[in-house]
Amino acid sequence: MTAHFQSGQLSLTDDDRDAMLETIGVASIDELFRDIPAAVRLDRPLDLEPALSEPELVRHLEELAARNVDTTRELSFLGAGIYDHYVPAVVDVVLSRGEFLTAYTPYQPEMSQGVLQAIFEYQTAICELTGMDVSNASGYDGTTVAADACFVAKHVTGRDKVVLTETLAPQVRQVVKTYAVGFGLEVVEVPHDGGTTDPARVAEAADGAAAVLFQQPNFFGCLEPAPELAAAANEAGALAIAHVDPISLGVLEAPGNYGCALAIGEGQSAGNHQSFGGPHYGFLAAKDEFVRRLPGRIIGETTDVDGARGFVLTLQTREQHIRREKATSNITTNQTLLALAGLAHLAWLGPQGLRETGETCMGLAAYARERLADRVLFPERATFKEFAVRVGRNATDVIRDARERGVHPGYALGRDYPGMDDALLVAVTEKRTPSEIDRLADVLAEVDPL
Amino acid sequence: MTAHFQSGQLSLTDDDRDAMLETIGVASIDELFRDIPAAVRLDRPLDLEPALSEPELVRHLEELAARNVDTTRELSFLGAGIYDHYVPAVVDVVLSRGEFLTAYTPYQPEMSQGVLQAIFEYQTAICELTGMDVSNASGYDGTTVAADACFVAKHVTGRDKVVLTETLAPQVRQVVKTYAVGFGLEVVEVPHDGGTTDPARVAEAADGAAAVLFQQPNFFGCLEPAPELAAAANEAGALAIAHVDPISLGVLEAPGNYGCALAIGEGQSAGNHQSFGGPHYGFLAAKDEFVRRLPGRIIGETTDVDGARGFVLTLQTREQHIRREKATSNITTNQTLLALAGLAHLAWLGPQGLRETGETCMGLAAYARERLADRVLFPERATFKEFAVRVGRNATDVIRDARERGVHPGYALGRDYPGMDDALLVAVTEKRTPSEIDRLADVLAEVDPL
Amino acid sequence: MRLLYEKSQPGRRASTLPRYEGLPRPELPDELRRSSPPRLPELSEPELVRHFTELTTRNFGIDTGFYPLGSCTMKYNPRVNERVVSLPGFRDLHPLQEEEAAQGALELMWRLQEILAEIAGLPAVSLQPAAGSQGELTGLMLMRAYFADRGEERDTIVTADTAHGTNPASVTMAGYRLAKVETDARGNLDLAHLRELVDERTAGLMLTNPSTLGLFDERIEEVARIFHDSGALLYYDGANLNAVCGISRPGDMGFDIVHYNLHKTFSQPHGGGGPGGGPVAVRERLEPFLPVPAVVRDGERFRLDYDRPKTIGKVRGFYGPFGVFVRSYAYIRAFGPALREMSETAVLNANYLLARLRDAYDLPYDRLCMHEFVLSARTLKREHGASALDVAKRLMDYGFHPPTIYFPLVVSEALMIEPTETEAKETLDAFADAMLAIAREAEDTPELLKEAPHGRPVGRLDEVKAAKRAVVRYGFEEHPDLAADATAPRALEAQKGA
Amino acid sequence: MRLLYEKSQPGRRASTLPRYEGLPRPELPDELRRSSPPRLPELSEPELVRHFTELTTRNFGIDTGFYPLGSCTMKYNPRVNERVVSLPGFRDLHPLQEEEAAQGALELMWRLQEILAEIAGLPAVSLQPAAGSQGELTGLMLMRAYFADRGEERDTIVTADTAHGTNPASVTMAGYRLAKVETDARGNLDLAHLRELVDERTAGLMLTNPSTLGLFDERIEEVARIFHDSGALLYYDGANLNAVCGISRPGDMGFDIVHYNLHKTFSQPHGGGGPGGGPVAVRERLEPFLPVPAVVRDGERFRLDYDRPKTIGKVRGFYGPFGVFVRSYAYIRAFGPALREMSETAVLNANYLLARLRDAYDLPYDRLCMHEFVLSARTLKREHGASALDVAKRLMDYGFHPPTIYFPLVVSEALMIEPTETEAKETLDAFADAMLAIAREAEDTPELLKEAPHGRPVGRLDEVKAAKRAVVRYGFEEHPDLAADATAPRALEAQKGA
Ligand SMILES: Cc1ncc(COP(=O)(O)O)c(C=O)c1O
Ligand SMILES: Cc1ncc(COP(=O)(O)O)c(C=O)c1O
Repeated sequence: MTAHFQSGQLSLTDDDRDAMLETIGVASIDELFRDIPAAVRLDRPLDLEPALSEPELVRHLEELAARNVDTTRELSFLGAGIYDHYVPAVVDVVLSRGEFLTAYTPYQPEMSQGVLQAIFEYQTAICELTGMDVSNASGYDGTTVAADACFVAKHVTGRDKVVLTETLAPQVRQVVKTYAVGFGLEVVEVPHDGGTTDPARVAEAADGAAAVLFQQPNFFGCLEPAPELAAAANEAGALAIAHVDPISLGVLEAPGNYGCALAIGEGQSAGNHQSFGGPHYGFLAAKDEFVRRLPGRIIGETTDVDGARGFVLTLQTREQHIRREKATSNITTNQTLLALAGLAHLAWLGPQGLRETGETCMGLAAYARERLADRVLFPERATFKEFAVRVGRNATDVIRDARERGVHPGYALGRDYPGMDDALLVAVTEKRTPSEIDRLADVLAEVDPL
Repeated sequence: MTAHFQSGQLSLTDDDRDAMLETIGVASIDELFRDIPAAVRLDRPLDLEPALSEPELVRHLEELAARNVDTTRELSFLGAGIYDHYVPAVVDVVLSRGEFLTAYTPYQPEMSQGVLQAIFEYQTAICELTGMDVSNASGYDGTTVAADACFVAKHVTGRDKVVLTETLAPQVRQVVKTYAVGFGLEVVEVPHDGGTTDPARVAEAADGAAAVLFQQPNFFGCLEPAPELAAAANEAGALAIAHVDPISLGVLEAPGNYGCALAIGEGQSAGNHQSFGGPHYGFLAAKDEFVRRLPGRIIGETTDVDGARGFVLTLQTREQHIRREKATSNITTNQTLLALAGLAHLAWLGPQGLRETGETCMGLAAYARERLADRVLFPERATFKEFAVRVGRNATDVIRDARERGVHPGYALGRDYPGMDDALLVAVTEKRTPSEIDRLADVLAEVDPL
Repeated sequence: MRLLYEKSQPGRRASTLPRYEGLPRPELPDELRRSSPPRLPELSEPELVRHFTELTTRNFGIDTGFYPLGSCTMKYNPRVNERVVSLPGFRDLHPLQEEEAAQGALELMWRLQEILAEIAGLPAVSLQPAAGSQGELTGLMLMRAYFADRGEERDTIVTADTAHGTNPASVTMAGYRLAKVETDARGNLDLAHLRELVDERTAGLMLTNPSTLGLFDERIEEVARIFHDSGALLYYDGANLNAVCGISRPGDMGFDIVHYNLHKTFSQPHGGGGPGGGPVAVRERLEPFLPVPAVVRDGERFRLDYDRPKTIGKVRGFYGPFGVFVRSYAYIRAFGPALREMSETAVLNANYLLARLRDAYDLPYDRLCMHEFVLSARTLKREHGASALDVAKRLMDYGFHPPTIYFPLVVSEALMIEPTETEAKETLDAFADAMLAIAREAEDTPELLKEAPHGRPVGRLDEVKAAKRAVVRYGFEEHPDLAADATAPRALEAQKGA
Repeated sequence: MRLLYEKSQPGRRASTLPRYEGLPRPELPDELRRSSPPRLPELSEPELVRHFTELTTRNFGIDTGFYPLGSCTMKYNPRVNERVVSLPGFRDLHPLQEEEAAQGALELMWRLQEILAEIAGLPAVSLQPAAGSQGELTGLMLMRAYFADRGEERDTIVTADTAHGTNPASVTMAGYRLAKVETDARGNLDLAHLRELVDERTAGLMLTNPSTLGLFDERIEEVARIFHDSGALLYYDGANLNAVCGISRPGDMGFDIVHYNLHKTFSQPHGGGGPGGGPVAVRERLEPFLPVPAVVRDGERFRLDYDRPKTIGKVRGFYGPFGVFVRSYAYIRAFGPALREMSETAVLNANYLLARLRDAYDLPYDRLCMHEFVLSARTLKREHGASALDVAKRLMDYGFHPPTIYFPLVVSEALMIEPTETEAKETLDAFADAMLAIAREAEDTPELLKEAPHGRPVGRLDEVKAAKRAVVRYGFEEHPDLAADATAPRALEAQKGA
């Protein structure tokens, strides 16, 4: 026998291996691979760096982590889709328990009542937030649920065009466009007017469209005339789809209450750490009439032999594993654990805490707007937690100089919007303090005197 | 009703409070305190800083933590009783599960089989490490178990003197001396000769003593002639008590095999983070004959109604809650969770891993001794993971200068041993690397040229 | 167990939040202001912690026990990975942080790309896709862009009749037509049928190899030739990569595009449904079409490269599920070149179980298996009325998670068993003993199977009722009482798992 | 469930460790070298994780449910405290780090000292003692040093007959004689008896107030006067401080020395037995004798002060259980002055439960209670043979952890119930309902109580056999078979809890 690799994760001893090979009736492990044609076998060891022991591994990862400047090490006003909200400690319970962490999709409901009930509770929370009737168990993130929603709209309306507002997050639009090719959808974009979208322009574009997608608050942080945008869509027979921030929905109206057919969004604000952009969860909720066209897992209530309540994966005839090429989507692995972290965060907040968080974000952002009043880009517009400011030169240079002073002032809008090279998008969550905002104002004044 | 304090930890609503007061039959919460004489009531609010919300609390603690330089931020050779050993990730399972974390002492065994079985497994591991027959469920730390052991010895032998070697960790000796007053024990210390203890001196001092306590490896890191020290104690009719490092016991002989009656020690090396000195666990194990004199919890095996195995607190007639003033000790709360972390670490290591860890510590320390050969203080002595070196000036100055270069070179022995102001105690765990040792050598050469 | 909403009490709360005096209080326009608050649950924090703790006790994970859910590669998820992914330098890093302040994260991604390329035997990797099924869709989009770029019109994708449901579903989402090739009696693709199907309209093949039957296609070279000869591409569904790491590489088998399931082969915990990660690797000629951004290395510096004019665009936000990358990277680094032993052990474990079970259940394809194998309960069903579903439910009483059932579709009453490499022989033996006992019970006391499970928090659940009633959220005062409409519960004899 | 050692297989292991080539390999002298390896268990990491996970499922904590174990203050342990205690700046800080590089830790300790002093109404605090019982011993050592310093010879400590066992045990360990004062019919100290006991040999009193009966001594001022008049000191066992934070301070009651149980009042999780923390606070004249080091503040700088010539020395290593300080500090900062509401709510919850239960069980002292109360099952026992032990075991079937039983000793068949402030009214009601149901069961079907518990991982366990056989470690090949000697299991009707 050759010496076996020492791994704490493999459980067989040499004796085990010998006994097992004997039971199988082969002489060596190699023989187990006899069906693999010689020509397609790898005849050398993988060219990978040598194995690291657990202490070495931790050390190596610590070194990599130390070469990142995270938001515990730098005062940051970065947002643009991912936000430094406070993630409460109860979330750790959901994330750390092996029974949740190491479970697969709850195909066998009797083994999985914990996750199933939790998702049912999550679906309820999302419906409550958005004013919708049904939510799926999560999509990949806030971009892919937008593509999903377009697919729903296409099938529901039989139309093959979707309208996106330009104030919808750039990467959401990019992903929709990528998917649209396969969906056979034309994508039309409606430019903004001074930071928000003109309902009249939407009305025009929506003609013959399957859906109109807009974001509230929009990518610039401004509040769209969302009810009017939805009305414009509805009048054209297109589905109104709002892309919303869950943490805003204690203070901002629920899309279900102003005419939207679907509400979608990036869940990260509720319960997820920033994690360099993922994994997070996308949420997707709809009015009842669309339930059988929705993509992804949906958990439903039922009863067992004794009439006791239980939960199961339901309406599976929408799904790939039952319907295959006729499915409403190809999704299977989704973002359950992140969504459950979201549930824990939302339950921790409760209706009261959610409203207070929204108010604090708004109040702090308003204070920041005051402090940066001379720079505010769309001073006419109401905002929630984020707003754009103008700087006197290329925003990326301003960011560099401000970071040298320990403050990341925000996102350079020019990366996505041509002609906005001198604009910064500033995000203010409830974790920021008035004195930190003062510091931002001071540093900006220093590196970019007006 | 006055407005109640907002706390996520209190579960009563205003309605609950009203209903409860009514059931009790009082008009106000104040009335519940009517038995407290007015003169001893506090007639003002506590003079404490205002409550912090959870996000503020985390921020505040993060700021405090950031003002400490921990061993992830500085290359450190500090030891002297607490060591930067690798704590494996499986330990997190034991520490994070609420069923263990938030349980009390397992008084009701049917509710507590998890903790009880785990402690039984811990007791077994300690017995195996030390070569003893019985272990308690843990003491407070490596100092108090020494006092406990003296109390056992006093009762077993009926004698009222204990002998401590000077190479026993200073704080262990200090704690024994503090307790000795109440125990009515005289404490005699035996000085070292060139880093270790002369058995002849011990033989002399042990006359009429209840116990001889020595440490292996000793505080200077040197290996004592432990079997001879034990023999000297035994010859005098005193109990031989070894204070040992659990992580050394894969390579060093078990005290039970060289004549010790008890083995005790600081458990931190096995499974506990440094945590600025606590909480950790002390272990205490003994030969069978002493079992009914041992202090603290002991878990025993038994059976239930159906003959199924179960575990319970046992031999409780030793303990304060049953025997009160006649108890072997006053201990009740101990260090169970830390001891279970120790069990997890030891089980992760297994016999093989424990030996390898010991060998690696020894090998790295030997390499460090080579690199610092000119400075080694007791070059004649064998050492395990720690050794003393001499520097050219006050060691605390050398530490200051080395730390400015990012290396903490070790502990200033002069803090405990008069006349050793120019000595440093250098600890090398398996987490250190040869190149880090080179760095230590370089920095020492720089700040303290020979 | 009651729902959070049923435990809710008005006025109770768990959260405490900072409040600042004297901030401006901007007024919202009426029509944008929340009209009535969402009915989120109102509980104190102790109640919340107990609720979630209790929920977990009603769930089974790998940490609970053996989980041989075929095709899902339910291996042990090393705890150390949870530790490293929680380092603030990873966890609290904003994705739009300046590149020079995210070098560690970029380096990790770059290294993972390199490693995955070596494992697949294909040079270019995109980490972006969020899961296997998105990897598939991405792969098909790449094909589409590639052929469009070449001016070729190809509209059909061939999949195997053993394919996972995501394969045909992805084909549809990518706007392709589906053609299905049959499996022959040995469990390989039927070459004759394949030759019939493939023509100049064929864009490519999607194949899992080893297949979902756990069998390596012995004529994979010929399969590749058929497609390449007609100018089509081959897509490798990497769900079964756990069988062949370091043993045989998809690129060497002839595949042009591969996806990995980081949550299967590389140990990202599946979290009760996700997250996962589905990177894709491709041959050089497909690289220009990969999603943006790529992580590239310039000397000692790592950066995000958006300069790919032919890119299909983005398939999800930012750079993919970064936390998943951290775990999978750590996982792979713990093995290094010994990933081969990981796969060898997985295959050994599967064959051992197969050897122990082959006489008690039907074995549709009598070959050595790879990392998993498929049995059938068709004889039990025919002779004793005990279906694969009943066997699965009865396994719960023995303390095991059932295998995947009713998949792949080509095997009736399928039981698809994947033990993975991390299980001990004792565990495999205990599972085999249970399976053998159940086969005997099917003969002697079949009602034990049909009424199973007996020892779980709920009995067998009525999936038909769930679908009919479609109660998919709590309805507060109007919540229906499902217990009222009493029928014998019907669980679906349909795919569960994979 | 099998033991780790019974799952062990030679050659298996969980750990991977760094190995360095070319290091020196020092030879150990033969007699110091390990002769035979310790038989630690040999398992893989997946097996280890499953083992510990399964063990936890056989354990009940506050996170599982209601835990009204009297005297133990089993309140909710905020999760955020586990988060902050894990910050590397705390967790990985060496205790001998230079002071200038440990300012955050020292400041935290200093702040905690200040806070505890304010809560007790006593000026000087030592954080060093590891638990309440060590706090007691420390307190007694302080008395001894104080009197020695004054040249007074006093050798007796008075404790109440309701005292916790640690009190008399500490008295012995401190080398004092014990005198016991009785409790009067209202549950206060019997003043007449007290006056008899106290003389010039009396060093002091140890008292819990509210007492272990949950009753505040209405004549505490007079009690203090008796001791102070004879030159003796008063020690406050702070185990019940949860009743009176911000309401009444031990220092104001006349106590000279106080210990806190950080793991009770201030929410350090008890971890199945520990860790805890038992700081002591004292009046000015006792400060010189406190353990070293103290944490002191010099302007903006914090340092350890060893310069206390009259110190009793050290009572444990370093500065005390620092991690416990972090949690307790965080806990207190989350309340601030509203600690008073914490105590008020604890007392409200206890009185509510008392009101609901007072008719079904005997109530030995008919007063409003403080944070806990003591009932007796003596009528149930006399009339139906159902003891406090049986009631306790039966509560398990209802999903509750039993209260403390058979303590305090002055109440026969005692049930000592402490709900704490974190419980919801619904939980209290459910518990009261269960207690009432059990009282009825004791009449109707007493065997339900006597054979309880029915739904736990094990049935009622034989404590007598355990003590007799004293199997206190696994014996490998020689491990005895305890099932062989079959007797009806006898659980001890003795103190369980507190
Ligand atoms: C064979 C096969 N292909 C594709 C997938 C889809 O992968 P994912 O769940 O990552 O989307 C799976 C698993 O779900 C699978 O087993
Ligand atoms: C009244 C009383 N005094 C003292 C103690 C001893 O405290 P500790 O367990 O912290 O040593 C306890 C609890 O155990 C107690 O309840």
